[in-house]
Amino acid sequence: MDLLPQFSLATVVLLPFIGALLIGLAGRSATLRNALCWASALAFLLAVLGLFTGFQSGQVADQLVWELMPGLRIAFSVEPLGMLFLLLSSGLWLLATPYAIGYMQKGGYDHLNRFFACYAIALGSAAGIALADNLLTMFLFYEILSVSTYPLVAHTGTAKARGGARTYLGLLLLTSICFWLPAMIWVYAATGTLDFAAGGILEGQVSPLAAGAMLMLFMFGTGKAALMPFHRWLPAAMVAPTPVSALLHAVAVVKAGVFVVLKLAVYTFGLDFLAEMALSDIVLYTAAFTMLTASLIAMNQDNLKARLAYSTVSQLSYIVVGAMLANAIAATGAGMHMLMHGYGKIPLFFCAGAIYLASKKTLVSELDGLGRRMPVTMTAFFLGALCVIGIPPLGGLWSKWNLVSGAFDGGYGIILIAFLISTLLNIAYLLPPVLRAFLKPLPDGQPATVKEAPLMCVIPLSLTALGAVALFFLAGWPHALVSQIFANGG
Amino acid sequence: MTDNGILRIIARFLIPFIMLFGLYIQFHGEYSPGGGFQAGIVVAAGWILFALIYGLKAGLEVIPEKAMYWLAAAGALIYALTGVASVLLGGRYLDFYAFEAFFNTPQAAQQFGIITVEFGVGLTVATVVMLIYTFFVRRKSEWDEVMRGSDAE
Amino acid sequence: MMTFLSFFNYWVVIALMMIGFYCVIARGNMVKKIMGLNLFQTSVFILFISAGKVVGGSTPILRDGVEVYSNPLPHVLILTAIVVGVAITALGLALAVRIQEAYGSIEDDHLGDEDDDAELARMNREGR
Amino acid sequence: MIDIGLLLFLLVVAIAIVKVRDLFAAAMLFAIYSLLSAALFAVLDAGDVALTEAAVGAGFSTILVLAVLALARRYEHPTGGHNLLALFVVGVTGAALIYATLDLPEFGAADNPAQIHVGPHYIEQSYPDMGVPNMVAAVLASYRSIDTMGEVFVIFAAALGVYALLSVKPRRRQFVLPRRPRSGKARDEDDES
Amino acid sequence: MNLLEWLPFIVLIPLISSGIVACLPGRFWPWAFTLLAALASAVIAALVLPEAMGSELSYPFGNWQPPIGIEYRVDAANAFVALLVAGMAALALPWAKASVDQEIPERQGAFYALFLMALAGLLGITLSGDAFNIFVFLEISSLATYAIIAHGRDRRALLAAFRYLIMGTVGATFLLIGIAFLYMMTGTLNLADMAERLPEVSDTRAVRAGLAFIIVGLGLKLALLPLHLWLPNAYTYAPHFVTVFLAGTATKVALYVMLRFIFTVFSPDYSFVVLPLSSVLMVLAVAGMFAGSWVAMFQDNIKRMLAYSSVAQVGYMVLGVSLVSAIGLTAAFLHLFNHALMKTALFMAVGCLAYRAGSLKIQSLQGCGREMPWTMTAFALAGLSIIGVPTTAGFISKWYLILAAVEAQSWWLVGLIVITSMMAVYYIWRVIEAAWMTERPEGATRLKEAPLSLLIPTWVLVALNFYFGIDTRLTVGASSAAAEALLGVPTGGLP
Repeated sequence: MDLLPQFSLATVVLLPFIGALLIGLAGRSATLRNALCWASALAFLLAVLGLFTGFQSGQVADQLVWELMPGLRIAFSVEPLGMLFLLLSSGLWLLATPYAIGYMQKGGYDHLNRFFACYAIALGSAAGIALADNLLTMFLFYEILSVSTYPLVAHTGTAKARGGARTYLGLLLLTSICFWLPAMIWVYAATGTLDFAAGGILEGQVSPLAAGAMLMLFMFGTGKAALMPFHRWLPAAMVAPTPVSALLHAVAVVKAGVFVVLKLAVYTFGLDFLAEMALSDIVLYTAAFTMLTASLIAMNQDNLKARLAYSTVSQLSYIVVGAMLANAIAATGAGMHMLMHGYGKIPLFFCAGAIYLASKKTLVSELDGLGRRMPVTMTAFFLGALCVIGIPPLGGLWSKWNLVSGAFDGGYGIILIAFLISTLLNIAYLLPPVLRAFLKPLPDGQPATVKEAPLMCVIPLSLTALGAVALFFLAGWPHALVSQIFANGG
Repeated sequence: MTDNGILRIIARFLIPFIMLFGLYIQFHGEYSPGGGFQAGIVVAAGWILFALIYGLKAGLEVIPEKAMYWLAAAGALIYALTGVASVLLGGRYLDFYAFEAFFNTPQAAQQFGIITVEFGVGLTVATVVMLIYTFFVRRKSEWDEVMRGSDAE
Repeated sequence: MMTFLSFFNYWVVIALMMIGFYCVIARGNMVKKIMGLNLFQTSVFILFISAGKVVGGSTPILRDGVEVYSNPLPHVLILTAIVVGVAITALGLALAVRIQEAYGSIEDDHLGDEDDDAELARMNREGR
Repeated sequence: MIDIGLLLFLLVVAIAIVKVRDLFAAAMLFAIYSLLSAALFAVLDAGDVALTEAAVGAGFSTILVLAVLALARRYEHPTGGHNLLALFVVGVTGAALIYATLDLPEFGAADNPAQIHVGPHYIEQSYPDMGVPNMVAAVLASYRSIDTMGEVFVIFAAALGVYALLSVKPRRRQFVLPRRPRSGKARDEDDES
Repeated sequence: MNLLEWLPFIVLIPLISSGIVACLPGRFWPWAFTLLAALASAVIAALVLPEAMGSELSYPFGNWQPPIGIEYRVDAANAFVALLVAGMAALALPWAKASVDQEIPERQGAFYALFLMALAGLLGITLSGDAFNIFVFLEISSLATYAIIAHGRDRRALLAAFRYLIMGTVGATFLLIGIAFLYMMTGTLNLADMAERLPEVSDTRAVRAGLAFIIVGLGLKLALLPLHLWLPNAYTYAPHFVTVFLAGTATKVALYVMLRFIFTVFSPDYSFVVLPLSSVLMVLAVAGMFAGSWVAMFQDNIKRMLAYSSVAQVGYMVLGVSLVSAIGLTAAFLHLFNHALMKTALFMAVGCLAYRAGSLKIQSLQGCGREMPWTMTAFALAGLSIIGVPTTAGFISKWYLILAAVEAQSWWLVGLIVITSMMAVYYIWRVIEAAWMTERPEGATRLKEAPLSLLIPTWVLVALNFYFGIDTRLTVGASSAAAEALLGVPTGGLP
């Protein structure tokens, strides 16, 4: 235990930024850059693990970095949800590093310093969101995350990439500035504080109607949670190189979005207050609608990455639904689903990238017979798909289980049905690629030269898929972690 | 116009009187209408008349362009530095009572101040008017030169 | 109460101002614009000076036997304002001269609208 | 009264200035306008102002306009019809002004606010304060000296501005739209300021 | 000597120096002397500001007590604005050297002298407590400004200067008409004296019209829609240094004088209750915010784009005023200060670009981000400030503005503010995308990074944007003190 470094919270957040700076200055040496990427990811993971041990023993102190104005602080603190999010993103960053290096070098991309520096900044901002002690800090890092991922999405610089990136940044900034920011200022005007507190800060300070309006502003303002109709950025962002789609659009960015939703629900509104609010149902049903509609759209996407993107939209809504159900079980399920979906979705994207690298194929309909050529990749894909669907023995089961029982407890029959249908739809759009790859023969006239992608890609994707399996057995600890929030009377 | 003998003769008589009149307005401004500004214009008018009749070149020989420029600045500075002097003597800016030490009565100090700044005004106005006149009128001849030059090209 | 004479005075001055103002905004010729500006300003000066007039008063220069003087303050202000006006006229006309040279016209209709940015920039660069 | 006649005369001249298309004539009319307003100033007891207006308006400004006309077209382009927007703006402004005059103090009354506050102080105190009979000079150069200093700097600024604009040597090629320079040499010379 | 005796020298140092600078030969001395003068002025202004917080200083010129003589009357509001103006000049001048040497190789003495007069005029307007003195200094600064705008290399600079001259003089004449009415009704020109004597006559048509004329006159200088027509061209074609300086200062001073008339000379009760000034200003402000941002989105020339953005930002400030609350006014002052920081930084970055690239069309700047990384990074960071990203100065002013709108329960204003912010995102992002996300067009000349003498001041300004976005004690403190000074009541501990 003592071997792990014990940094202050701000230092943990700062680490990736320092890494980004060094990577940006690395110059033309690819070796140096790669080493720095590894070092930052590793250092970050160690710092997070150190934080985790400190957190478990209750030794981590809140940290005030700066007070802008009275009541407006840049400050950090750690709580279970944030810890979970940190563990998820730091762990997957390390796993994604070899994949990204391999992919970007093999794919012959330029401007890699900028790429990896922005990559690290994005992770750092995710950490900032995870550890934010108040809405302002969260908003700050949320915006840094949006802006820093823009160069990643637009990386190739083609007209298509720029168009996608414009949609991406435009929607994220639009929602955050037009909805989130006014809502935040409203909260400040009403309560004089922006701090997160167990049980929420709004109860008794504003009328339920005003609170409902705030909730709508916040929920639709969190564009990263991809609630319809503000989900368009996620498919648009698929023009990015796959490592970006994998790490950011399966993990860091979207998880930041739903993390914000969860955190707001638990720490700003408070679940009890949320349950009283009539308007929260609107968000709840919008999320349920998003869940189903996105699944339906996903079924009709032939492009593999687009299908995965819509799948993400759908899965994110599970978490929003979990938050809006406003009870402890569902919220726990939502927290766990962040982790489970992360581990389930990242191998899927890794695989999509590996397939593209190895065979230049991007469409589901082209995958026929590929399972025999790329058995490892397709197996990993299968496991990831099962995890996302929620079939044992994969981690996804537990989070969905909690979500469903939360809906049952809350007496939301419609939501229960929606979960059921959605799961069926999950099967319907995630399994066909696997079935095609393994059961159909290679089409005639195709050269049989397709082989597995480079090891740098295959190893990470196998590891993440195995992680998804492992989480089935280890689901106890995330559950215990998230439950802590509600254990002490929250 | 420069060839007109009668004009030359009239001007020769007139210009000194105009100048005298200008000086009168300048230094008699406390007692009758007039002051630095009007005096400046009148003096400049005398010069302009001279330049009209004897040509701008001759006018600029009397007082070169550079001198006008510097005197214009000098006039403004005389005004401003009078104020600074009053501060250095312990008064407020442009408080002419501060000069009382050099004079018998406070009124005399005020009059000294007024005359000094009015002189600054007169100097600046006269030279500025001449300067602006010079530029506007010379522009025409410069322009003609350019047109001729490019025709020859 | 105001008498007719008062109104007449003020209203004619206003009419003068508006003629000048119209000349500024409606005329395209730059020299005419400047003349309009002068008309406008001079009329405002008349308004100011009327404010200082006392009926039966005389020029504010102390003399024996004169009891009532007009208010000297507006006179001072307008002296300054006239100088400001002539400064603006001089600068405006200088600009007009340069515009005449650069465009061959001082009719401010759509001058400069079809200037080619890139071309001008290139020439500036080469001129350096 | 003389100023009724003067005012009407001013009105006529002003309209003529706007109407006349010959700029040379307009300049002459403008000189007349200045002289007339100088006369009006004199009637209104403002001797210093009258002197200045005559010297500046009828003298200096006219010379400058004539100098410009030596370089530019003498006749104004005809403007098509009336400018409705301009008429509207002018109408609104004029209406606002007339609205304001309804409450203005009586012209020339000795008990106007302007005549009973501050003003009398200058009339009464300027001689005791500084022994200068010309109150205008006293106010100009001492009571409100900083204004006058500002005025000097304004005229100095105008001189600097004119100097900066007109000491640049004129160039032939500026007439044409600078699309295609004729020769390399001309191009070099075209660069200015 | 005590500090009060130094007070007028904030204005006098630049003014007197202009006379000297005009006669200095060469390229180095005029600049160096100007820099010294601006620095000295800024230092005095900085010393005066703490003194003026919460108390009024009065400096009578010639020791003639007001209302007989002219006084400079300084409280927190104008001390703040004076410090801003003098400080911006002092910060812009180190940047000026290289840029001016390139654009105006000759007659720099006259140029810098005119610049100093423009500066002194702005400072004089700010500090003066006399209505006519305000007019005189307004004309000094305007006249000098027209002249320095005309120094631009593009021939359209002449047209822009001429049009500005016409509109500016009309505005000044309107101001003069307003002053004439107020003088005729009160018999005084001193603002404080006027404020005392106005209530007796305030219910007259002449006074109402007087205020209206003053506001229209100043609105022209302020570039409040629809009186903004002079601004875009003037900013676009002026020499870059002139734009840098004007963008940060000129409109701000006009706004301050307007506030002085609305709040001090007339009381807010009069201006906003008797006259419908609040709604008029609000409509104009909103229209300005929208129209400015909207047009900025479609500009090809970066400088012109920023100029239209300035029109929009003036709208934000006036919006803060029109809410007639302590927070609103604080927001207006905050934005006045912060906008000066961000626009100066942006125009400096653009000036760096122009120094190398010549053309400022977005199309011709494609891919310049990789060739001039420091310049474009500065531009991007300053752009973030204008968008209002947290930890930038722009965020703080936007925060207060929205807070004021929320406090006034004007939800539609909140909506408008955020929508125009999005428009800012769009126009800033267009440049950033062109700079980094596109390749340099075929055959385009390679651009070198701008020289350090331009980059360092630019980055200082960018750093200030972030500094004042993080440490808000000075700006918020001074702004709320300024708002207090204008409202004449303690604002009761702003949140």
